[in-house]
Amino acid sequence: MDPSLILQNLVSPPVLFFFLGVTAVLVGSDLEIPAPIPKLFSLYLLLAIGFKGGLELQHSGLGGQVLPTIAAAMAMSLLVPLYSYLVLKTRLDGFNAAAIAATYGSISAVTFITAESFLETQNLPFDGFMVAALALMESPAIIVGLLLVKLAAPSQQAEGPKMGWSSVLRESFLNSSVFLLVGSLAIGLLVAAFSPASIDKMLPFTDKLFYGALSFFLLDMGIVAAQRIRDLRQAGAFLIGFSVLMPLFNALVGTLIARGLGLGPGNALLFVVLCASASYIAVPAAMRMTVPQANPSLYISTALGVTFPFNIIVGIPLYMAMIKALLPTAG
Amino acid sequence: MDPSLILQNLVSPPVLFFFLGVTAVLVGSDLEIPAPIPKLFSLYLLLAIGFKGGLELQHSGLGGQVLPTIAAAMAMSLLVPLYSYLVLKTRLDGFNAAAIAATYGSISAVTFITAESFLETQNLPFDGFMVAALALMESPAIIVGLLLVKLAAPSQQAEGPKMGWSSVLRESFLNSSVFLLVGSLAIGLLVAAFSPASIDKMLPFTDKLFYGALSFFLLDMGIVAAQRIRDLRQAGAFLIGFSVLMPLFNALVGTLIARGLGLGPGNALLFVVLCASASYIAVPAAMRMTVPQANPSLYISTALGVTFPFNIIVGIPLYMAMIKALLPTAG
Amino acid sequence: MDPSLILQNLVSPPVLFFFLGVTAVLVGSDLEIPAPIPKLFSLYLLLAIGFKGGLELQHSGLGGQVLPTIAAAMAMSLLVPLYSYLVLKTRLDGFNAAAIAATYGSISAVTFITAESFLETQNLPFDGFMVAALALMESPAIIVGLLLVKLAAPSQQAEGPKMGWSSVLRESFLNSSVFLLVGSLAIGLLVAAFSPASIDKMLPFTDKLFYGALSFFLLDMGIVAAQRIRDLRQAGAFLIGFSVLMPLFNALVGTLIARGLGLGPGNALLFVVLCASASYIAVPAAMRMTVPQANPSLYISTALGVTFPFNIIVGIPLYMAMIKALLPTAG
Amino acid sequence: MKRLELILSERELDAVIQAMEIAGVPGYSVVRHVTGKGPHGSVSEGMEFSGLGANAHVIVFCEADLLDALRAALRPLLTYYGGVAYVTDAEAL
Amino acid sequence: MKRLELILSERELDAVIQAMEIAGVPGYSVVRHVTGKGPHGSVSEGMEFSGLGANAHVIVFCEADLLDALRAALRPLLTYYGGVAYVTDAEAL
Amino acid sequence: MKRLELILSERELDAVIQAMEIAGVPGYSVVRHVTGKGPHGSVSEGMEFSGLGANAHVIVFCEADLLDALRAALRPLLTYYGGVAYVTDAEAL
Ligand SMILES: Nc1ncnc2c1ncn2[C@@H]1O[C@H](COP(=O)(O)O)[C@@H](O)[C@H]1O
Ligand SMILES: Nc1ncnc2c1ncn2[C@@H]1O[C@H](COP(=O)(O)O)[C@@H](O)[C@H]1O
Ligand SMILES: Nc1ncnc2c1ncn2[C@@H]1O[C@H](COP(=O)(O)O)[C@@H](O)[C@H]1O
Ligand code: NA
Ligand code: NA
Ligand code: NA
Repeated sequence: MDPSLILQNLVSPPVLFFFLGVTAVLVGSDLEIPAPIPKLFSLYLLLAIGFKGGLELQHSGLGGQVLPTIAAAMAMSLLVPLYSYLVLKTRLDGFNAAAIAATYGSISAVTFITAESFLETQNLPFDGFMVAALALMESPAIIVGLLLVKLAAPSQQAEGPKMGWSSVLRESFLNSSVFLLVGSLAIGLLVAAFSPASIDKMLPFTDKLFYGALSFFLLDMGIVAAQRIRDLRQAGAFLIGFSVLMPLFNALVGTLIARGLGLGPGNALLFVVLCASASYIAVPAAMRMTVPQANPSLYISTALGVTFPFNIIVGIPLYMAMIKALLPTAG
Repeated sequence: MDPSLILQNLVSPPVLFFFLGVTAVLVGSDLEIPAPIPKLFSLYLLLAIGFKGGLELQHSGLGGQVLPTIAAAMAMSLLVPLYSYLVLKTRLDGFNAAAIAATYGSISAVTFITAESFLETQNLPFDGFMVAALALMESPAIIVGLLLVKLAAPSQQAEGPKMGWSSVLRESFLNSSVFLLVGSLAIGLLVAAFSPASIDKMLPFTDKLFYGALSFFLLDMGIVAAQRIRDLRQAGAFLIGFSVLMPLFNALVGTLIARGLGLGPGNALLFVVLCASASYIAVPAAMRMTVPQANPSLYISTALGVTFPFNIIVGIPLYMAMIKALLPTAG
Repeated sequence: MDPSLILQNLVSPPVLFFFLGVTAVLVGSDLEIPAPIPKLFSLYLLLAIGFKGGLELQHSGLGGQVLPTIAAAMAMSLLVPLYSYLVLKTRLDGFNAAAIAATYGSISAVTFITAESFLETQNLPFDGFMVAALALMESPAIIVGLLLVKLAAPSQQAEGPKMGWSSVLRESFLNSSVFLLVGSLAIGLLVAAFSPASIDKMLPFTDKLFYGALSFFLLDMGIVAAQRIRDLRQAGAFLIGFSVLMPLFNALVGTLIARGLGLGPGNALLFVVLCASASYIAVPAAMRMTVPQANPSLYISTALGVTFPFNIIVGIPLYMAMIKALLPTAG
Repeated sequence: MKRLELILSERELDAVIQAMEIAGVPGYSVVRHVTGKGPHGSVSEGMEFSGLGANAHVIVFCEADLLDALRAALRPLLTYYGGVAYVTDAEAL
Repeated sequence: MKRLELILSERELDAVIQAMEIAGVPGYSVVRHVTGKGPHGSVSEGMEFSGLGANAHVIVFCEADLLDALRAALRPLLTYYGGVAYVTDAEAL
Repeated sequence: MKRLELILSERELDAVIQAMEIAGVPGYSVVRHVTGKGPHGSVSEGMEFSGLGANAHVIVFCEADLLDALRAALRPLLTYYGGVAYVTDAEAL
């Protein structure tokens, strides 16, 4: 593989600001980005990525690779938690195993966005429908996670206040990040179809600012991720290993599926990143509410403290190299 | 009238994001935009609209239709509360009638901004002095509201802690939204006159971002408006009817005045929107402080839960059709 | 000197918005920009100024005037507190004298930024390495301040909880504003060197928005500065005199040093502004923690209530006139 | 020592603080952004952007003999505008 | 009168308020963005952007005879999800 | 059980929490962004952007026999930096 890709990624502003945030915590600076500023950027990024994806989806339509790719993505968000659970159950109780499994079945929007930025600097094209895949991978993973809990610990679960399926489904499909992403995607679609004149008026906000806002947000993510490093001691070597090796394995599976789907290298990278990334937004919040028996430090510190930095620093260029090696259309 | 205008308005990003916010509440998503993020956007929109209005006012000067239009706008902000009060007093006590009347005499800056965006997509020109009219309609309505309270319930009012006229006037003229709007207008004027070179340096912030920021803010307005829908049961059919019919009546009066003033269709629409909209920023805050006997659910839920959505979804294109039908210069 | 320079500065948007904020407090408007919105803008400005400085520093390199200028700036941040202390000690106790002295040795990033904007409107070039000087003047001033405390009041200091040198040094070098500034500068340097393609993607955020964001932030600074005016009564005539005369004296010294260094008028103005400005960010926070015996009203109200407004309103054009009169390269 | 705590609309906060200072409190603390529900209905932060604000929570530690003056100063405000005020016993740590 | 105060995760706030309303509280006040530490570990606001939230502080002033109903309604929630609930005496100002 | 509450500058919060943890508190809760007034003057949030911060409100529920250790740990900090600390009685719901 090409080591310059990794270097190239390391010196991009988003990754450098992520490092700056990590460094702030490691050296003991009092730099902090107080709530709700990170929420503002998080809402903005979801809105902008959804809107842009919708615009592009309107142009590409639902033909060709679109539906098979989305279906494959959703299948991965069901499959990954299942085999992750089997691995995790060897060392952890059912609650924690299910919660972490769900986390890895879902996706990290920021990793996806960082991969898009990486592709842009590489001048590799990708399609808007990948955002639809992104949006549709969060809910299945949450549902599988909760099914696993019900299977693994049906009696204990019954002890708590009744948590009806309606609230579980609401949490899966209507949690704020899924809802905003899907909603903005739909708006992008509608606007591209019926109000194309207003697209140009949106772009300074949704498009031009995007890269800078991502960099700013990653500064905060660096701070938060580094604060989680302490929790890793609690997680132990098994979980740390899991949070590097499982993404690598998922990336390999993803690459092979992308090859089967005949995706170009840009879409293939995004597909692989969806498979390899773990959620630290929708899923932890859902698990905190629906599986309070699981320890949040475990699923948050693995997804945010290990897998997320691994993916944006090393993973993205590594997966690109993997794709170049394994995809006939790439390299 | 042209139904495509309504459709056109419905698929514009600001209106779609408003719908998205409403939908979030109706389906039970936990999407929320935590304080003070909406305040940031609200401050930004007032600053930007004032600044742009000031720039344009400097070019148009105070001649021609400018002063008559502003005078007519202020007259409407005195008149509307008076006849609204007479209607409301038939069913409500003096405090509530006065507070709601003041709300409808004043204006909604966001409705005004949405109307400007609508005009831009229609390629219809409008003038900066309309922002001055916007800024000058808030204070008279507040003062009339308080006079109505003093007339309607002089004895009860005396029971509370003394609320001097000085604090009433301060609340009317110096409340934060009026102050920021007028101040930014003055700055726009001064900058256009004496520092034209710095205009270009402001525009990326005040102009380019505007449409996207408006859309983001309307996402929050949709959430807040939908949360008010529950309060409407308390308001009852009379008030709900009032909050649709009174704007329509005010719009008709406004159209006739615009015709008398000889305004072009762009300025006419803005004038009509000022007449037809109701305040949910400055006036409710002023009423909460100076007429605590009135029930905030009533004046907020009517202005924000009914009139505001009605105006931005149906009202703006409807008023445009009205203007096209009744104005010789339009159509 | 040229009075039109002062006028020119007075009608620039940043200064006008500062006045608007001051006016809001003086007339009793309830305009406020709630926390943490000002923090968002403050973080943004530091990040953007650092990043832009880093980009430019990469181009200019460390040759020529760069290192001598930075060394001279650091020397001034050590010297100014020393002679300020001697002046202040004539009327104040050791704690307050040391804290105020440190404040004047350090710098005001917003004054610096306003001076940059002033230079841009004057079409006078300046260099990125001045941001490095800015970043390096904060820490020495904090350390000198604490040394002065230890010298002046060794016994009293000992009464409190032990404040180790490590925490003093961390506060000096790693406080959030120094850290973010230096970090963003380093990122700018790295990106300019290794990832030039991503510069253009950052500029809409870090560059285009800058002037508008500065204006918005100065609206808040005007509010905060005016709220400090009341504290000035406590400070008394001596301190008020100090906070105007000391900057003037420092500006004169700075002008002579700039002349000795052979700086062009743009860099000279920035150098002078660094000498003449006083910190109301890093130093007050550091002093509050490490010298709790000093009265924060004194060092904040002088730096923020007098020196800051003086510098951005009158000082910057005045220093420019001084430079034009005294520098052979200028005028 | 007594611990007085008030919960009332942010809009009346300035008036309440002024009244307390005139009554001679030695100090006070304020938490804003408080939501809640009382006889006058629900209070949320949803309208914060409009200047309507939510509630404030005010805490005062003072001698018991100051309570009469505080009651006299604050009761009319709370009756007119709404809000609650309760006292508990407290001792310095 | 009694002063009940609860500290619990913001995610369970809606359930707790609903339970309190069914139990018949005359009103309540809520402060969000509360951080802290308890048997289940530390809670910070660092993950607020993810919807995970911090803790909420709930205050209820009510008659003593309501406490039994509140205890019955709230204990299961606190046991299952974590959080603390304490009662002090209070009298109206 | 006892309810200890502290109000002090946010800048000293870390030191106070560390002292409390060494003293062995079972948990604590913190509200930041508290404004107020005390012997050392007014504290607002106006300078929050500068890192100066406002006050923090700390609540600890603990056994009475822990108070001596807490007093010994916290008194020096409060005396040197300012802030107040009061104790009330509390019982678990
Ligand atoms: N019984 C109560 N317990 C706690 N807080 C209350 C209670 N009653 C009222 N409040 C608070 O006081 C605020 C103002 O009450 P009011 O205007 O009287 O409805 C409410 O929004 C609540 O935050
Ligand atoms: N002893 C205590 N004193 C004050 N607050 C506490 C105490 N124990 C727990 N808490 C608060 O209750 C929250 C939830 O506690 P838990 O989930 O039981 O660990 C903690 O994050 C603290 O904010
Ligand atoms: N008597 C009091 N009642 C309530 N809060 C107080 C009181 N005295 C001081 N405080 C709070 O403690 C903070 C620090 O006090 P100090 O530094 O001692 O002036 C003040 O800003 C107030 O928020
Ligand atoms: Na995944
Ligand atoms: Na109106
Ligand atoms: Na200086």
